[in-house]
Amino acid sequence: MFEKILIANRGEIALRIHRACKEMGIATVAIHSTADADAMHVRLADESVCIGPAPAAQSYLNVPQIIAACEITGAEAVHPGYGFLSENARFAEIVADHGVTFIGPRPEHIRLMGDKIAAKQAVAQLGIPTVPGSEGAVGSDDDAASIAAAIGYPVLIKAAAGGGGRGMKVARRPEDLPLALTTARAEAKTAFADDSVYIEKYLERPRHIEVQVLADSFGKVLHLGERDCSLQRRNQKLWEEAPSPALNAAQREEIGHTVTSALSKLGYLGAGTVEFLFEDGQFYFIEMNTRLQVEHPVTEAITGIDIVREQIRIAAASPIELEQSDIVIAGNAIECRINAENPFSFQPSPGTITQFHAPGGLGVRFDSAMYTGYRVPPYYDSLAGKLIVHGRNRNECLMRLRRALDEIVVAGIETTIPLFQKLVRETDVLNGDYHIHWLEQYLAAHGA
Amino acid sequence: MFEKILIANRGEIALRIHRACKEMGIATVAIHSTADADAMHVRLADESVCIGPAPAAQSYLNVPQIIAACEITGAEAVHPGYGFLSENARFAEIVADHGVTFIGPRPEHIRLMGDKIAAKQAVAQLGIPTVPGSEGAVGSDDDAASIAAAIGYPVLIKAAAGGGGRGMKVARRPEDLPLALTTARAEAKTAFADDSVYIEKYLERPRHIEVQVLADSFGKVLHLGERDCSLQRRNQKLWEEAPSPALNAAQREEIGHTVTSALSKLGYLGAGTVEFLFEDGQFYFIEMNTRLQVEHPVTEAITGIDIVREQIRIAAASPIELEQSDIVIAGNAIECRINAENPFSFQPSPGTITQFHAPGGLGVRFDSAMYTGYRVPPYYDSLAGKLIVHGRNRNECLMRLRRALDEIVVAGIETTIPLFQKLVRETDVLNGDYHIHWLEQYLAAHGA
Amino acid sequence: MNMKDVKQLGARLATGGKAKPPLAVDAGAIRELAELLDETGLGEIEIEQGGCRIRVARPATTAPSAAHAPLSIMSEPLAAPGRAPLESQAVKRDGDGAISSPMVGTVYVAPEPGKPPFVKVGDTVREGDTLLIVEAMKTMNPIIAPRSGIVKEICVEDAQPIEFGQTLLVLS
Amino acid sequence: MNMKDVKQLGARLATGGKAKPPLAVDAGAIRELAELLDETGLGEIEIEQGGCRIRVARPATTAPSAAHAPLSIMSEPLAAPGRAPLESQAVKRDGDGAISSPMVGTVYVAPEPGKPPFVKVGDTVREGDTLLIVEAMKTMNPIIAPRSGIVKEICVEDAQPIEFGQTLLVLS
Repeated sequence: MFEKILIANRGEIALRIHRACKEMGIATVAIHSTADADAMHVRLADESVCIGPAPAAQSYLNVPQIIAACEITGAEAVHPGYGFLSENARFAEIVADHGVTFIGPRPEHIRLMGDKIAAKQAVAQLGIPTVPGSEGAVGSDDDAASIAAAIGYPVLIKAAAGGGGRGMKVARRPEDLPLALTTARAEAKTAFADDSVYIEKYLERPRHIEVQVLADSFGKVLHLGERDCSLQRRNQKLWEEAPSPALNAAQREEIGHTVTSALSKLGYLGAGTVEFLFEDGQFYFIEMNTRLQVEHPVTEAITGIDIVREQIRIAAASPIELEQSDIVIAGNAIECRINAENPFSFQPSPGTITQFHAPGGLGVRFDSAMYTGYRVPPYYDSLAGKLIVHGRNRNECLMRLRRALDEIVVAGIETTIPLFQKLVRETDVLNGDYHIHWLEQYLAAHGA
Repeated sequence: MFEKILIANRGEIALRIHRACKEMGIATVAIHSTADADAMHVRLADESVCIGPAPAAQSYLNVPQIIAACEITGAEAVHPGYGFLSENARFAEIVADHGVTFIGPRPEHIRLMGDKIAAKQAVAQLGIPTVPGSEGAVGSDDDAASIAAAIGYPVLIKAAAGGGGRGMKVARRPEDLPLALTTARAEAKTAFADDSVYIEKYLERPRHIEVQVLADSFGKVLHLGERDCSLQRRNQKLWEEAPSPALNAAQREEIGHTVTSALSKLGYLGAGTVEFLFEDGQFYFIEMNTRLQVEHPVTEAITGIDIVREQIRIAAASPIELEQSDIVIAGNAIECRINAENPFSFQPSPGTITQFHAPGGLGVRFDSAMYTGYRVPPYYDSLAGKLIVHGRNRNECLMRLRRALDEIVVAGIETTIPLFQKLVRETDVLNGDYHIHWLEQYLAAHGA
Repeated sequence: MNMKDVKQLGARLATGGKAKPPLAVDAGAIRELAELLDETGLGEIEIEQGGCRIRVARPATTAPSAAHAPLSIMSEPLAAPGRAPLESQAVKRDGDGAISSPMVGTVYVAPEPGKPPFVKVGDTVREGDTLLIVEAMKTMNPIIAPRSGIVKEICVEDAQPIEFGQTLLVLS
Repeated sequence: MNMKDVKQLGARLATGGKAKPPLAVDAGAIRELAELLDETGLGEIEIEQGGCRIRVARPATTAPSAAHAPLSIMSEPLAAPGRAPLESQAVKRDGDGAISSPMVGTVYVAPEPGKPPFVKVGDTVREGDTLLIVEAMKTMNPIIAPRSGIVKEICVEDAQPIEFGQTLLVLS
């Protein structure tokens, strides 16, 4: 096992990784920009190295400085957290070239999954379901009709050269198809000077469901069930839960098996998440994240497994000590992202936290680098804390979330807490009846 | 279910009960002395009533004021917490007489268990093992020898009229008995003018092990496993864990069954704890606590059951929705009592908490009424917070405890945290190899 | 620093500085120091000179202010969480004239419903007069005037629930 | 705040005390002390001289002070948890003369082991002279004098690990 790990990140995730290290008896090195000299991860780490000025490009993304920090501290491994360099294959290679272990997947898999088109092709070959569609531009209307019939309605006609919603038309029934094709082609021609269009399955109210995976260097691949991250705003997840209110045990087992067998074939290593859209009982691959995710604690809550610990063990070439049958989903967990931003406009709100008090009690976990007097710097992302609650069932979990939200004190900056206080009282949310557009529609309807 | 509960307590336990209420959708009434006007339980409660000046006798023990507070707020039930009026049978009766539900056992059982001699006789009749001994004063040396042989050596000779250790002698082998008897009788005669002595089993290094019980009004009695509270100082528990490092599953099941069948015969209602000394595989009844205990969260951690919620449900005449077979012990949990006192002299240290920061992360629960700027008043007990950690096994739990202890910030007052930081690195503690005298011996050896 | 603290400080200084008039110089100094606190944003200022000493301080922020404050028993429930802390409405008033409740209960201003109140604002009362009644546990407890005086303010309404220590009435 | 400033302030207090009634508030001194608090980041300042004493403070510190502070890379590990916070030892010095490290690495004071150092205290250097070398990722990076001056202080030892922004050397 490693004696010392350098944590190449900041904020709550740096603290999260520090905690796992300390519980494994591993010394920690914090790196930080000049703006983060007083940050919690710096205060708690065994050693710290200032690696550059506030802008991330010159500090948390500054590979030479991070490598130099490994060299002067003698760190044997680097945990990249999420964001920053966590999905940078070149960084993983450079770390390895310097004789330091990168705690994460193999560079080739980071690279593969970073290329969204190549990733989709690769996972489809490995047996993971993707959004069905024409292989390329469709020809005649008759060709289009037979493709659409094969895919199943509704279908989406998209400009091959397109983007930004232009040249996109939905055909809900076969009789809608000719007009949709004509219109889409015309719009595509106007917008992109190219009237080729392709067809894919149109999902109206899909959920975002993702499967957490752990794979060790001995070929064992386990899944830890799914997370439902459908409550999003502008593709930013705000509320994540596990298990999904929309999945039953058989579906969970099936998609879990699909994913683990695919990643087993791929020879994947480490923690990873395969993200899907889910509608009408069908899964459609979106992308794979080859790193730890922000919302990993909900999976930890329902499985009791410390995912960061497993990442570190896997990187140290230790075998996963569990079998798939040992993974038992117990109760329900929800995470709310406490961002330093206006709860409805989502305008960032950096500044000094004049008072901070974490919620406590049974089933409540609070992961945050905030403290009373901490200054949320304006240079980085707005995630200031994560409230994770766990209950024996979804109702207990929701009630616990409600009381925990009413306990947190974060004064001096705006946060997303008031939004969650509303959401946890919304009927659709209580019923688990939501999809990836629900939150934006809700915010639009409630004057956000 | 109740609409509104009055919490007849203060500090962390008032907050604990408030949390359970809020998670059940029940409104809370905090009562408080003038010294506690700014306390956390008062701040979070839906309503609060000042019931008297700082001294507990005039506030938290002031029955008429508490009843009046029920009347003016319309509270339907009273939760007494622990300490104060929680084991006062008369209070339970008065509450009931005023048409308010007392969340606790029946007054007759509170009364019975409050009388230590009657309690021992009663539980012995119900099949719970007690410390074996002569039924009363022993006669001749021959009688004494046959009693001692039946009990098994070592035995303790105690003055019947005694106390304070005088007239107490240990006989480790049969050949020690005559001298022990003679000496004890002589000392008893001198000290108490009465040379009658009795004999009981002498326990040299017993553990304190207690069994948590829940009993509903439909006759169902369940046990939630045991807690090991052997690390004590002057009979004050400081470190509690579950399950006990000294018990195996068969012993757990056996003592659990013994306890539940006895309490079932008794017709017990609510939560309760049967406390034992445990040595060489044998249990010896000490007493029964007819209330919620400080250390209940370790049981909650390993069973996932919210004991306060169950208390409230039972008081509302709801059935326990679990069977004994549903109670699964998962992992290990340890609680450390963070007292406002010098960690080695145990001198109380009331005062203003200039900085407070709770530990966070996976498997950590912190129950406390502290906040930055809170003034720990000098009028009440010194318990300021409880750190509860849970891990998949005892080693993970200990490592998590270590890192959590290193994260807590409580500045401005002295606390027991430094003691726990030492204990969590002591070999005997790590091995679970301790007994009820261990901590006092440790403190004596380490200059306390 | 509230006015009470300021007065105590002034008194202490006056005792220490025997010859000086009680408040004249000190009040000015304190006022000036308080202004300086405002101006500079300092937490406290302390001055000691020739047997005199002044220390002024802004009270440190104590409680988590965004935690919703408890509802005192007479206030309407506040709708939104995250509200600012309320001062407890049951705080004892300063000054000799305040009569506070010795118990929790329900206060009555008249001996019986429909009857005239025991006292009205402006009434002169004598030591021993009944001012109000507090009912607790079905018992009526008269609140007696501790001294003679004029009723300056009645702080409660009939049949209102009250806490221990809550101000009921002020005598001038 | 250096000792000279303290003495001047103290002297002014004493003078002011003589010329004014017993308790004189030297607003200027307090304002100056407040500024010094800002400048220095101190929590409080207390001055006592010739029977006069001023103490000014900022409200309580902000960060959890009992959390063990990180070890900066050049300090020995501290044994006990719960220790007081360390000021980062990598803080940039104020003033134009400080040359701070533009990178993380290992600093060398001489071109090769055993060779004489590039500069010694008291040396006159010219703009463009090499002062030190920082090694990072097997690359030797010369630290060049940004201007001419005299070497007032060398703040690092040979082969010492250094952080970004850490002061290496001071030119006068």
